[in-house]
Amino acid sequence: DDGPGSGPTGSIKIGLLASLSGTYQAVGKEIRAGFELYLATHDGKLGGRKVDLVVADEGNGAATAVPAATKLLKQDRVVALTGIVGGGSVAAVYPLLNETKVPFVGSNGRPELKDVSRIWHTSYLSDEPGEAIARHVRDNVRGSVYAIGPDYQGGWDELRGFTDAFAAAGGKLANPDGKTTFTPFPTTTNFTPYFARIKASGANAVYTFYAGSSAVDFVKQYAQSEIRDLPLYAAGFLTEGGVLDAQGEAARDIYSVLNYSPDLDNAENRAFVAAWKTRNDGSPTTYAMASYDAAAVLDRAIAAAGDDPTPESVNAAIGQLGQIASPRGTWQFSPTTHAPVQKWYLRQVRQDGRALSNTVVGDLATVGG
Amino acid sequence: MTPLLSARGVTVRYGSLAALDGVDLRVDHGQRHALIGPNGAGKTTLLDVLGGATRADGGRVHLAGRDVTRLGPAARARRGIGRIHQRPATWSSLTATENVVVAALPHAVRPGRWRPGAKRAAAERTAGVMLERLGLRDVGGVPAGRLAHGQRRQLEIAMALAGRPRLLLLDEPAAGLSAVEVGGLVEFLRNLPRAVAVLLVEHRLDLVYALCDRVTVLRDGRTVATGTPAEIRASGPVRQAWAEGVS
Amino acid sequence: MAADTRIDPYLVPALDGVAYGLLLFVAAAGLVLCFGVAGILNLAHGTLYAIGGYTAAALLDGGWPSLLLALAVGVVAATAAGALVAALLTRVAARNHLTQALLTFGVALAGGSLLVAAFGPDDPPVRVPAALDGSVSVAGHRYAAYRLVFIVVAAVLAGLLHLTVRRTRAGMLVRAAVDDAEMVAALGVSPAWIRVGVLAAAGALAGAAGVLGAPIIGPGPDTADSVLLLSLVVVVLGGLGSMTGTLLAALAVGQIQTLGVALAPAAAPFLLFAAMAAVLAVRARGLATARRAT
Amino acid sequence: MLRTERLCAGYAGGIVLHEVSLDVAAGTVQAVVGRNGAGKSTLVHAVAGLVRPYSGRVEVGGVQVAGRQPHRIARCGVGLVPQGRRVFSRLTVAEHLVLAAAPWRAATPGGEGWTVARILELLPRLAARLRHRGDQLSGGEQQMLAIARALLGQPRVLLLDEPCEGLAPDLAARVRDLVGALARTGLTVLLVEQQLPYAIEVADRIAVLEYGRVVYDRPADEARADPGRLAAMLSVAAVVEPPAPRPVPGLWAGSAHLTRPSSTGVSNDADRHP
Amino acid sequence: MRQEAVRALRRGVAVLVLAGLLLAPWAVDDYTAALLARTLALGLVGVSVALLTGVAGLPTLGQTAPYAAGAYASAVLGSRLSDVGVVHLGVAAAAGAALAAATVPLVVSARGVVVLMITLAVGELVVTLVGRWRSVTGGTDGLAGVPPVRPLWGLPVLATDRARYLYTLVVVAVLVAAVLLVLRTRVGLLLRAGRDDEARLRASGHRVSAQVAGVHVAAGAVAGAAGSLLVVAQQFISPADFGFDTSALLLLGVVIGGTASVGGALVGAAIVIAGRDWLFGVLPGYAPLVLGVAFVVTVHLLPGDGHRPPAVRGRLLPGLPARPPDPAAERPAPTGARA
Ligand SMILES: Nc1ncnc2c1ncn2[C@@H]1O[C@H](COP(=O)(O)OP(=O)(O)OP(=O)(O)O)[C@@H](O)[C@H]1O
Ligand SMILES: Nc1ncnc2c1ncn2[C@@H]1O[C@H](COP(=O)(O)OP(=O)(O)OP(=O)(O)O)[C@@H](O)[C@H]1O
Ligand SMILES: [Mg+2]
Ligand SMILES: [Mg+2]
Repeated sequence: DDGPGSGPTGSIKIGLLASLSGTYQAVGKEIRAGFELYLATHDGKLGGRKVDLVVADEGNGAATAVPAATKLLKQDRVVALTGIVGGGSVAAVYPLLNETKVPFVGSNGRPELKDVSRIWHTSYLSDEPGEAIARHVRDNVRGSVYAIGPDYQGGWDELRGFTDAFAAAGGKLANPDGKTTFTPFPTTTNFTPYFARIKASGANAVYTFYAGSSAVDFVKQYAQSEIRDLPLYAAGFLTEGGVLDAQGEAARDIYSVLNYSPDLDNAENRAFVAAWKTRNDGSPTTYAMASYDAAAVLDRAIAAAGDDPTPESVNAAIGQLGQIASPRGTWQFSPTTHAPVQKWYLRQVRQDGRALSNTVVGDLATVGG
Repeated sequence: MTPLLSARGVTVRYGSLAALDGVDLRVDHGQRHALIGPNGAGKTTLLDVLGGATRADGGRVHLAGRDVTRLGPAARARRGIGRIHQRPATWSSLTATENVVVAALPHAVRPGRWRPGAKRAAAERTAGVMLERLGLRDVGGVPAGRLAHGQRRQLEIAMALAGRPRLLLLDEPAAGLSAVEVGGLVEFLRNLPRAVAVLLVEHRLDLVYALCDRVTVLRDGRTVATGTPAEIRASGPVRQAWAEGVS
Repeated sequence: MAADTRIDPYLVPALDGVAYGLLLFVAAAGLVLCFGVAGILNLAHGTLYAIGGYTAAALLDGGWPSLLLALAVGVVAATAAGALVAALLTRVAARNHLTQALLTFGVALAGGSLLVAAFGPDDPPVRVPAALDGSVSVAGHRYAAYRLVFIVVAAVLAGLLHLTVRRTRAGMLVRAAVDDAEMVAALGVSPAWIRVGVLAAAGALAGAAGVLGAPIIGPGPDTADSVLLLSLVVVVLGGLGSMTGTLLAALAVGQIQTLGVALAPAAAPFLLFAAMAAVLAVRARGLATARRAT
Repeated sequence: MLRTERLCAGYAGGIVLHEVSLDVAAGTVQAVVGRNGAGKSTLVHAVAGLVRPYSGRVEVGGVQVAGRQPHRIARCGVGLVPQGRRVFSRLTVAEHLVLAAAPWRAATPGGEGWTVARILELLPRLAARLRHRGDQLSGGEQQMLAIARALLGQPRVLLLDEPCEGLAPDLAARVRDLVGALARTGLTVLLVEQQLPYAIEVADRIAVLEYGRVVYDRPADEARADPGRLAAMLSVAAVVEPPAPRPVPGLWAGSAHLTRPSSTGVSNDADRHP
Repeated sequence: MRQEAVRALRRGVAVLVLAGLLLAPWAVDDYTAALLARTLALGLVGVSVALLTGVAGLPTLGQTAPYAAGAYASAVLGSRLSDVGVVHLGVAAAAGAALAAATVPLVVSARGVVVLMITLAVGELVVTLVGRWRSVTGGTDGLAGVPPVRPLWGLPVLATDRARYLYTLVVVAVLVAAVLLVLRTRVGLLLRAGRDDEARLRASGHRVSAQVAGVHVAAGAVAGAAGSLLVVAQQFISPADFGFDTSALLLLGVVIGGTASVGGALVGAAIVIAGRDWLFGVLPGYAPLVLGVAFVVTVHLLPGDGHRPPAVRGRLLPGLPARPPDPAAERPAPTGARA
């Protein structure tokens, strides 16, 4: 029952590293579920070969990610690695990838790297969401915008993407010194003092990026603060996935930018969402979608890698993929950054039946490359 | 001649309570000086002030003519004050021998050229002698925390002596010692070289009279009387002070 | 006028600092009893709080009866969990603070993952009674109503705790057992039962704090850790065992986290720990030079 | 009332008590003397349950209690004044007194119960220190507090481990008188005492411990009649004459008045007590 | 008699472990060798934690600070100076010692749980600083691609997991032996005495503060050297390597190892860290649960040490001051914590 065109079969080992415990476990579990969903809907095979998926726990970051990755790469000797929630973890695993020459198809975190010849991402670069929405904010907000975000690499990148593009589009930041306000991460759980500063700055809107429990705190406190009437724009993770349930009413009307929304109208997405809902509660997130796509990328690359797929041949095959049809719409790898060139959507939190959900209200820009 | 130790106007206040209230004390070189008084008179507090463990609110302490009022306990110990505490204070996880070695270390003279461990070896020799003299040789290897109460008290005396003091502050050394050990202690203190002065706090007057050549009576933080044992015994006011102190 | 605009932006942070500080006090109250007074280092304290928080998330539906129900269930559950910790802390395990740390840290790790397994990895939503779920106007600023309620709750709790620890026989027994458990036994009271009682009471406090504090420090995978750390800081800064000290420490931490951040946002990441280290070091120096009776 | 039978006990390091058998009748005082490290405190601890006996029996009022938890033994009516005081350093004197009162037990057999008022009358020094914490007391004050703590528990059996250590002479005498008086009201007392003359005076029976064994156990009358034997047993050389049992009125009576600070020369008069 | 038997047994176990460690790289795959190397580095930090916590009685949660200082100094400064391992070690130890020396004023008069909290604060501050000093440390994403070192002048660079492991093993063995030797002199005696009763030590004329400062700096140097080993073993460092959870696990590892025993600390810390890393690999998602249960069980299996608990300077819960300090000093000043 081998697929047509595939040679002698054996199983193939793929390593998946994601946070299954710790701060980011919500994301990690989506990533695992997305990948497993692809396998489940494709007979447990990638490129016609039975997949032996080896899962390891990334934990809270680099300190736990490195040993787990070492195990996948050096003990299990996987042909390709996927997953990884934190950008820091990717950076930490990077030397190992170079040493073992295994390709990595990441589905979330993406740090700045010198050499990406073996690194591929189905997610995005951290500065792209901001870049994609900047023009829209500039056009729709009368007055200045206050930029605020968490104080770590991800936050710096996300906010830099926005502020650079926003300034280039002629927008004006409300921050007193013209620079983004960064809040200690993950220590900040109380944003009230920052809201007081935003109020004092006279801003007309706020742009931000938070994820996980910080996002919940930020949104809930925002809704009870004295700046609750200012429009809130954000990178989509602010209201993505489980955090939206926890935020509840407080999240209503928030605008966000993301490369995906479960209500996108295309065939791949309808199939993906339907399959997702039979196996999981709620709607899929961009994390699950990116991981699903990572599986799709590997599927095609392994199929193209010939009779005896080796890490090298799989890596080479990924570079030749071209257009990829995905629940998010069609995209392709940028030849320089090895991250997607893709379309970004503007979403707003609105009532959808009984629950609130992120509803696509418009297309923004195609970014990447 | 400058006295070995002189304290003037020592005052220690705890809130409204004056544990010591302008106490004067003078101990000459080689003197055996006793400090007696009812419970809570301030004897231990005075030893604390002299040893540097407690900083006085007023008054000055001179050791061999030098003002040591502002020095801490370690510095005073290095200048020759040895101390045993009312509650035996030893290092419970160290063996008896090690206790004495540690106490001897700051004062151990290392012989000639530096060799690794020479100082410790010197301290160990001192310790051996001290334990032998106090009859603790058998328990030399027992951790101090496992010694019986009286043994610990004797151990502390050995520790104090290992520090080559010029002045020994003894806070109730005989409390908890059995009759034999008390006998040994008396013998021991009698044979102590005259280079060592002793300030002895004790409730057992028999010991005081047997050992000391001068007695100071303290009550409610004040000195009531100072004199030879004979004078003190003969004194009416002192008797009164004593009796009232307890009723 | 000019002065007004200079002070105005800091008004809400200052008020918030008070409410936040009081929340910290409520969260730390159980640990004050446990570690500050009874000398039992319970690193599972945050987990007990999280139990209360998850109970609130599961039971609260926006009405007052559900608040009472959640409070009752949360307190009972956390008390039971506290008693469980006490059962594990046998005489062997409780022999010193470091073994206590080892054991209770283990309980915290295991309990944390069990909670996540039961309630999922996401932060669950918490619905407070509608009357409190809004903001009120304070000196011309909007401020979350629920946080104001905390001022009352914390004041009552502080008073009660102080009375219990200082004035009741139980409180004295607990303090005595820290000094010398054997002598407490010689008075005819079992130190083991004191330990159970203290941990159960601390559990009850943590559970109540978890339910009531859920709208502010909500349940989630991180809650246990952050509550534990903040509580430890507050308890140690408060001088271990003094209720007034702890309350002041909690308020100070609250102000640092709000007013301090508003005044010096650039220093925010360092503010907290730098201040704590400095204060503790200065105070330790003070203690070292304080007199001691030998 | 209090009986030990072939009691063996010790610490992780080894056996300290070897088959110690003592029988203390109700309303009597049993003194235990012996050199330092002989095992006196270990005996007291073994009876109180603070040291778990290896074998043998401990009976309190006919009930075998060896191996029970210390708080259960305490509830059988055993009160303890431990060596080294062991007062609670963070509790005030007043709090000690509140804690020590045993609400579950009726008054001592025979006598009216101990109340805080009675205690403060007996030990007036404590009354002046009610608000002081345990670690702020002088050694003697702590000792008084330890005695008070034990008495307030309304014990039927009282274990006294060197109760007079650190007490000024006349207070020590009062405590000894008290021990005798207590026994007359029916209390059973196990008294560890280093100063042989005192032990002989107050006890009904005297036992000598040596290396953890009872080597002598006779009525005190016999010891009084022949103090030499006992002294020899303890190998007490007559270095120091036994002190007077109590300060006789007029102890320091005399005419010499002392100035302060007087500077009469150093006298080497090693004269003794009358 | 029994003690001698126990001692002989312990010596036998130590020899076996050492032999096992020496032969390990030929018996296991690269993954395990890499894991072992990393673990040994952390075990060395555990030794420095034990030095402070068990031997000197100053429980610490902040040894990750000199560890981080050593690691970054080795990776940034050392790499510029030379590619020789011992140079890196020297630089790292100096950096660790310097950082510890800088924090001596904070620690020297504190005891018990206050030390725990101060060191925790120091650790957190250092991690925060490292995370923000992007130009030097690479920020929160860490420093990747640290060039490999050669152990000594003239030797080849360490290119394989096995070579890196053996280098780590040799360095750890030498340093631990040095620590053990020093502890057998009077230094060890004084440290143990200080743990039991500091006031008595002062009354005997010892300068306790200098002693505390000395051991703090020495422990900093050991942790710094371990930092250099981490760089070699892992070729990557990030602030996450030095977080609070690392400190906590190290402390717990040291407790498991017997607090005051240096060898025990090495083994305990190594077991805990290796156990965690291994569990994350084999039981994804359940590692904390298993680890937690293991801790609970361990406590009950730890050998009891008789009647007296091992002392921590002034106990974790320090005694109250004899006289209540004046209210101004009592008032806690503002501070904060990580959430
Ligand atoms: N830290 C303290 N705080 C408050 N009061 C204290 C403190 N230390 C001692 N005192 C009080 O000071 C007085 C003197 O105490 P001190 O210990 O000097 O007495 P003492 O003469 O040694 O008595 P004893 O013979 O009973 O040992 C006592 O009443 C005691 O309660
Ligand atoms: N905790 C302990 N662990 C081990 N051995 C101990 C312990 N306590 C006491 N010992 C040993 O038990 C023996 C008897 O001690 P114990 O305290 O009963 O003597 P004692 O007769 O009360 O002496 P003292 O008159 O000095 O108080 C001593 O040799 C002592 O070293
Ligand atoms: Mg005294
Ligand atoms: Mg004894």
